Amino acid sequence: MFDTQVENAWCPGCGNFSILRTLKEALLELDLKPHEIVLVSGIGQAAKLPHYVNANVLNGLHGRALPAAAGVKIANHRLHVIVTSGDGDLYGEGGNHFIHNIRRNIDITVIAHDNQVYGLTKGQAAPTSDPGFKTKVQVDGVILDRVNQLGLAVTLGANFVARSFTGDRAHLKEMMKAAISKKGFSLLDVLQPCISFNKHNTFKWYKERVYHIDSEHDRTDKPAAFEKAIEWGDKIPIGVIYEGKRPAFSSLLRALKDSTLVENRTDMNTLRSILRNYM
Amino acid sequence: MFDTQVENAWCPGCGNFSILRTLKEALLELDLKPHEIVLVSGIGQAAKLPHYVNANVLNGLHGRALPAAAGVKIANHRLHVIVTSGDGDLYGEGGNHFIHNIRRNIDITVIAHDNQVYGLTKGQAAPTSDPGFKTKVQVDGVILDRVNQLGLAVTLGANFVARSFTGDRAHLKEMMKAAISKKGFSLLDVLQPCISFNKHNTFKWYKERVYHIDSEHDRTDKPAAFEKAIEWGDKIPIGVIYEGKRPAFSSLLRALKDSTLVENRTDMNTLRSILRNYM
Amino acid sequence: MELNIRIAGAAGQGMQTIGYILSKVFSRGGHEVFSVMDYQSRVRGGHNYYQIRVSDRVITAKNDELDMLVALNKESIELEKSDIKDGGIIIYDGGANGEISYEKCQMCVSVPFAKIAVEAAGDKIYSNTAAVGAVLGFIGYDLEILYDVINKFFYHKKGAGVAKSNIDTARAGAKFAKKSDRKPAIEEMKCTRSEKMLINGNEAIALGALAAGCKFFCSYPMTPSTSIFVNAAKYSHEFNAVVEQAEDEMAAINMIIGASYAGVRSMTTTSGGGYCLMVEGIGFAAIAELPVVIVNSQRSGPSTGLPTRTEQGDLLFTINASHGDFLRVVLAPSSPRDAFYLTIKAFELADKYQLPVTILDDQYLADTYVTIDEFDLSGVSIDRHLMSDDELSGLDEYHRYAVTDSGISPRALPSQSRHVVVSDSDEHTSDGHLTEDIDAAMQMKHKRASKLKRLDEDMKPPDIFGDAAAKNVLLTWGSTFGVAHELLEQKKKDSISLVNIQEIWPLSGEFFEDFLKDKRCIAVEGNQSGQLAKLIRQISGIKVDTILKYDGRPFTLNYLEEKLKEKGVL
Amino acid sequence: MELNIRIAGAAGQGMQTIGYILSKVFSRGGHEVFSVMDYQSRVRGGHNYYQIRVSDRVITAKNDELDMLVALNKESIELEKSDIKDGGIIIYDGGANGEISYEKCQMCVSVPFAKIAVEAAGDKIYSNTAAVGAVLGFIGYDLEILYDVINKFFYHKKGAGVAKSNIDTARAGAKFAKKSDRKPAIEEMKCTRSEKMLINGNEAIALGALAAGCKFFCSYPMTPSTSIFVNAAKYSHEFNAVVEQAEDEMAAINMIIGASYAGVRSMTTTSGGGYCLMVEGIGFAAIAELPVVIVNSQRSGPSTGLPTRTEQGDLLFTINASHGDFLRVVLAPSSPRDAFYLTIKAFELADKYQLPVTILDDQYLADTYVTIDEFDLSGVSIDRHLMSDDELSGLDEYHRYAVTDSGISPRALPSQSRHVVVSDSDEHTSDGHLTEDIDAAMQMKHKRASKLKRLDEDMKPPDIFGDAAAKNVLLTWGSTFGVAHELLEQKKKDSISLVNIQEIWPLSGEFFEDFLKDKRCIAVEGNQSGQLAKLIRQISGIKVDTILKYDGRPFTLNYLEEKLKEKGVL
Ligand SMILES: Cc1ncc(C[n+]2csc(CCOP(=O)(O)OP(=O)(O)O)c2C)c(N)n1
Ligand SMILES: Cc1ncc(C[n+]2csc(CCOP(=O)(O)OP(=O)(O)O)c2C)c(N)n1
Ligand code: SF4
Ligand code: SF4
Ligand SMILES: [Mg+2]
Ligand SMILES: [Mg+2]
Repeated sequence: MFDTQVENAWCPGCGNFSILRTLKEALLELDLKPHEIVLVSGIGQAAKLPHYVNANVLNGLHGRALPAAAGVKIANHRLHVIVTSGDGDLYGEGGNHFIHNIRRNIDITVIAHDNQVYGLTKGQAAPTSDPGFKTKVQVDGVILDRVNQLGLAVTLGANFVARSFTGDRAHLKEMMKAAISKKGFSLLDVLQPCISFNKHNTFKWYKERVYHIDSEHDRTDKPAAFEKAIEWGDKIPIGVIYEGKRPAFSSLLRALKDSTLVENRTDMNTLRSILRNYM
Repeated sequence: MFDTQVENAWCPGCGNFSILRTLKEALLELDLKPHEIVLVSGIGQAAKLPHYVNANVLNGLHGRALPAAAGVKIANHRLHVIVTSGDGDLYGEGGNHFIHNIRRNIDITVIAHDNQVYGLTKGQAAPTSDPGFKTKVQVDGVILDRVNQLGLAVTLGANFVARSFTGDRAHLKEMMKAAISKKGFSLLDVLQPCISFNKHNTFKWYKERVYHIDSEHDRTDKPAAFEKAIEWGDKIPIGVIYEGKRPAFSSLLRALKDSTLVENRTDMNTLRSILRNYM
Repeated sequence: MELNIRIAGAAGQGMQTIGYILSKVFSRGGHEVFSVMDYQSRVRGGHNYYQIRVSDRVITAKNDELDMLVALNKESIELEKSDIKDGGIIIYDGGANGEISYEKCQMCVSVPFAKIAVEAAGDKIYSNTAAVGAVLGFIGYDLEILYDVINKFFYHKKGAGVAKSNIDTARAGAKFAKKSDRKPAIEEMKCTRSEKMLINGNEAIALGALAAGCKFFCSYPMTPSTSIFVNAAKYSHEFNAVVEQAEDEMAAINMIIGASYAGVRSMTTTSGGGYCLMVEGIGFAAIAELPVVIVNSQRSGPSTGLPTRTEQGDLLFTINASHGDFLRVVLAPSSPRDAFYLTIKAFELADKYQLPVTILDDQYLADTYVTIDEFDLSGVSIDRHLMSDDELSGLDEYHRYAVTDSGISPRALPSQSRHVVVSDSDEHTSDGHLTEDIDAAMQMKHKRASKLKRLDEDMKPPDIFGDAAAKNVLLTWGSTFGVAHELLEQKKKDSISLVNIQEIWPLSGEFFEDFLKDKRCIAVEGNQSGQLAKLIRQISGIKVDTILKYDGRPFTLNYLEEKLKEKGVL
Repeated sequence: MELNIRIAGAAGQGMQTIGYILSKVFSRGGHEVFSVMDYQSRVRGGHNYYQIRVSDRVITAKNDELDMLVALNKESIELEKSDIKDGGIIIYDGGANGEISYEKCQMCVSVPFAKIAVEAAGDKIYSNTAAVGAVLGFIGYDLEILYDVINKFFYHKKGAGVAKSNIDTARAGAKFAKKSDRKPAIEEMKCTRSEKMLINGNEAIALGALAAGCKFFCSYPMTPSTSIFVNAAKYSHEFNAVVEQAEDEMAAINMIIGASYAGVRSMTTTSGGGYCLMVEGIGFAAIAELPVVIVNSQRSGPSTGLPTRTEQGDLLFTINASHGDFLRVVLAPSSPRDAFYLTIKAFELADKYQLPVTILDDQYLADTYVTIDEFDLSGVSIDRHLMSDDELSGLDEYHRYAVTDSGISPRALPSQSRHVVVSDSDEHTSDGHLTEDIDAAMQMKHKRASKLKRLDEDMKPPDIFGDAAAKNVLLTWGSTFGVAHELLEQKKKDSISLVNIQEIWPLSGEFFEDFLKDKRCIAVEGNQSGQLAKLIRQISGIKVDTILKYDGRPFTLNYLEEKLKEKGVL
């Protein structure tokens, strides 16, 4: 149902394929229909994903996937809006929208393809790159700290904050389904090896480090979630880090109480009576 | 030494005056000279502050104080670079630079005039506004969560994260001196009543809530700092929330090892030898 | 009959309130009103004024020859008195400082605003209302209208108590004037009761957008555009509209693009600096063929410049903003009335041609209150130019960017049917997917450009005033029209005609090549480089002289007259 | 003698490496080289090519008539064969699929690239090197040059082992060709040893910036500008420069503005979409009079468009970008050589006139390798146009924006002396503090604009080629010059002259009014709307016809010739 004929432009062996396949399966298992979904992205390798799924697509500008997605959701909050884009796109160029849409708690699901590198532009550091990572721009290695996007999302109280890995498709699917099902802002950061430009954080590198967060972890406790979120190194937790229960943005908007915004009609008599105030 | 003749355009009674006066005292007590300091700001009421101090000034664009300041510091890391700007400027329009300059750990001091409102544009919500806050734009009250800038700064590991209050000038001065003295990125968020547009978070409102963080608090412990950073409500902690010790950005830049960038000279013979590679 | 009043003082003295109330009173009394705000970029203090021109015939410009100065503080007298006409009047609160005199004036009268306020309502914050009462008392205007206006104004905002205090104070102010032995010699002002509207440019734009069915307003605050956003918020309940403050301007433009994609008419409002940040989004809307309406409320640049002042400095920027070539529409209303209808048209053109439309507003138009007839809504209807459900259900395949003769592809919305809608900022095939194929890319470039043909027919050509054969032609665009028009009406010179352009881009050169040929052409515009003159030469080859003003203040009748004389045209 | 080789295949097949190596070999062998890249927006797969034109006379354009196609995969033969000349050659790896034949060709020869590579170096990743060896073997080029080039190229990057494997493979490829019974009939290529440079536009810009003393490069990656940034990083140690990747383009422009304020020559590099986001910063640099240099590497728009393709679509945008009127400089180099010198000039003008300078690069210029003489550094000197410490120490008061006759205010740096330096994006008084005063504001507006007078004298006027009296004039700007120039050199028609503009803004109309009058004028440019034609009409009134190309690919000699014939000019 979600397959398309569009030619895929990713490198053979890229972790993105796993995200693509898993997403289609998750959508199917969630019993969603192509026309009920809007896939939104920015620009980058990851951002091409929407083109490879049979669904509504809004492939916008680098860094601006989130505001575009927010606009879609506000206009028609019955649509399932899923952002699937790169780590540079979401946390670099798009960092301000990341912060403020979590505050807004807009009801969208964000799947971040976290390859810790800028793929499409051929291998510069991403905000997620590990310190020391050398590139043609970062010739002496990265000296900035990692952005810690999960920590940010916990701090700001996203309703769903999780990490997964392309090498664990069962886990990835489970996370996708949970993220999409959760109301409010959901962030799923997916460790995704880039075989062409990230020779440091390879499949093997991730594979050796990831572990499933155990059931002890209290995902509703912010400080506990914070500690889990900042774990990174020899052990990298995957699973749900935090779950909140703030009401989704659209449920707080008065104008959307009775219908979607796209269905609202304008009554000229309302305008006529308002014009009286100007007399 | 730091006084000027420039006419002040703030509302009489505004909390900004306390920041201005205290900053001048702090600079004096730190024994800094006007020409050694650059005050950088964006646009807003707070952002006018640099004009009222006799020092070097770069008053730039709304939201862009941090990159401008970072550029100044990179060019001449012997300068003391202090950003003094509004909460909208720094955390709203400028949110992306806030995140990434903390990652960069650029050695500047940021004094955020946190009045929880957009002053200069006459009273819309700021990212720091409390939910429920009504304005002419937020007619039904703010429905976004507060940005929690201190939590963000702790998560990202700013070297110095503190809060103060214009109503406690001794504390404010102490914090300013500590922030300016600390290497790396320092954030000092100052609760600053806006008497014209914020009738909710008034001087009294703050006065009743603020308390000094006690000496028990381990400011070097990130999770502890996180818990302190997210405290907000009936009790609002002021004082140092977090201190880190990441090396400052300029200390990691190879080109700045021996001199400042502005002093570096270009040798045409270097170029000549490089041109050989193209033959 | 004409009366030109300037109320001057510091920010925070309530000038805007009393200026508005006075304007409303005159308007309700059957007079034509033209009221301009002049303010600094600060919340309290400084020097600001509100100027109200009242007349019994249509007026469309500012005039700097004052009949009356109402000074709310001492500084204002010094700063403003040079603009007072011979035989003018100064009303002020002399307080302890005693009386002043000014040779040119027929009278300088001290009215104890504060004292009246304290006596009448117990608080000197009502001083400004005392001033209003006094002004109307001196000129003998119908005070019942004043009380009615005050009541309506304060009742809703602040409740009955505040309304009453204001009325009491106004009454006391008027009484003081009536009892005064000083009687100004001014032309009599006959009051009727009028049902005209008093409205400014930004109110008109907000109402136009609401009338056009705009349901999503998403902006980041920026003077002088903010009042459009505020006015939209004011009526958001009545219209079930969502008004959301974005975190920055990139967010604002991309949010409305997203909402437009999903089918909602959407608008963002900003000023130059914010428009800069939206420029990338405008290109996105263009290539994805998503209708959006953007208001750029111009202010004095470059950069932060004079942030509360007017300028028409963004014309060439707006027409050329964003990389690459693409079709866009730019509309520049010349009055609050035009602003209302052009805003409706902006949404219509955006939907019909699936492209971004920018409305070029400016601080002068934004804040200027004028008297106009009630808007005629009979011609207003909303056509979304969308495919019907029936049309869609009959389709096997839907291609969002299907190539058609008109260049316009039938538009469906996501979830409207089982067909998916694919939109992209990359160059794409007709089904919306990104492509590297030369032919597909060229087809899209040509498809989008080909819309110009039909669009050109929908663009209203420039308006001509006066004798088309006149050897001198003044050219105006946007808000500067009013001053040129009024001056020419006054002067009635056969040798000068006026061409005004509101639907300014795309603009065809043919008309100008014809009309301007062998004439003396002068663009009257509020910028430093003569942008309209440049544009006209670009499209027609015709060289256009300029009369420019770029000190952040609007053209006045006197200024334009003087400049035309210098040019030997008047 | 001329040889036109296209190497085609998928991304990831190392085409860029072998294309570069071949180009370098020819260049070192004393031939003129002109090499163009054509690539898709992906990292692996797709269809891409590298085209190398070799000649014994100066060449400055792409030519689509191929002498030789080197096909790295099967698809490439199908996609490219139509461009092969009669009597051309195809070299490919037939592998198991066996031989092909193509009627037009003198020979289609299968060379087992992969097999050769595996045999010679044990890995088929060296296939592309086998192809290089074979090509040079077939045409009988000096192979020692090849081994030397390979050695230099790989030794530093990948070490001695990889260098040796490549040389072994190249040798085996060449041997295969020499032993083949198929001998192509091509003109003999005499090798000398040349000391010319092989360089592309973006390398030249990076080197130009370093030569000019630029010490701070701050960018956000964006094709096709990224290679400037990468080249700056490559030499950052040698020059003690800071190369910092910004979090976004607003950061990049504001960081270089900050660094410029503190006294460092600084540059940012981007392409259209990123330039959009810098537009607000450009206005800030203008009003604060802070010198910055921005490279806008144009690519095919609007919006994301065709992100790896060339276009000259940003001319009018760049000239008019940002709100309000202000002075700026725009330079558009026509070749890598010019790119180097113009980049140096960009920094000189920026410092001298204290304003933002944009260099308009494009993907074609950025990625095209050409043979040129070594840069002459004798004329290069760095003048920062700053006040000396002595001048400053003598001053009582320092005003950053002091009003002078030239409009240029003496510039001091923060901490250079005891004087403080105040810079502001608001309109300001001469000491840099924000002001609401009309006179002060007007003074600053006039001061900044008055710099134009001197600046105009520093701008090099357009270059004229051919007979100035010719009745047909071609007009080019930036990267399109080369093709027009080479074609006219070839055709030697007295009736056509060529005017090329590199220093494109500010541009005075006088020259054009004079020179173009009563001539047939045709702008040859790589965009959809004829932006240079519009600009020339805007400044001179002269109507200019156009020959346009906007399919993302550069002009070729054949294409231009055909279009000129259609116009009846050739
Ligand atoms: C405004 C703007 N700046 C820069 C670019 C160039 N650009 C395209 S994709 C990209 C980064 C890609 O990295 P990421 O988002 O991590 O995606 P990936 O390719 O790694 O999946 C950049 C910098 C752009 N298209 N637009
Ligand atoms: C790009 C841009 N967008 C918007 C504005 C308008 N603007 C000026 S100041 C301001 C907000 C001021 O709020 P804050 O930063 O909190 O400072 P305050 O006035 O409260 O001290 C805004 C939105 C601007 N100048 N530039
Ligand atoms: S460059 Fe990296 S992220 Fe992009 S497709 Fe190739 S492997 Fe995947
Ligand atoms: S508006 Fe508020 S923040 Fe601004 S000066 Fe007045 S009181 Fe202070
Ligand atoms: Mg990435
Ligand atoms: Mg604020």
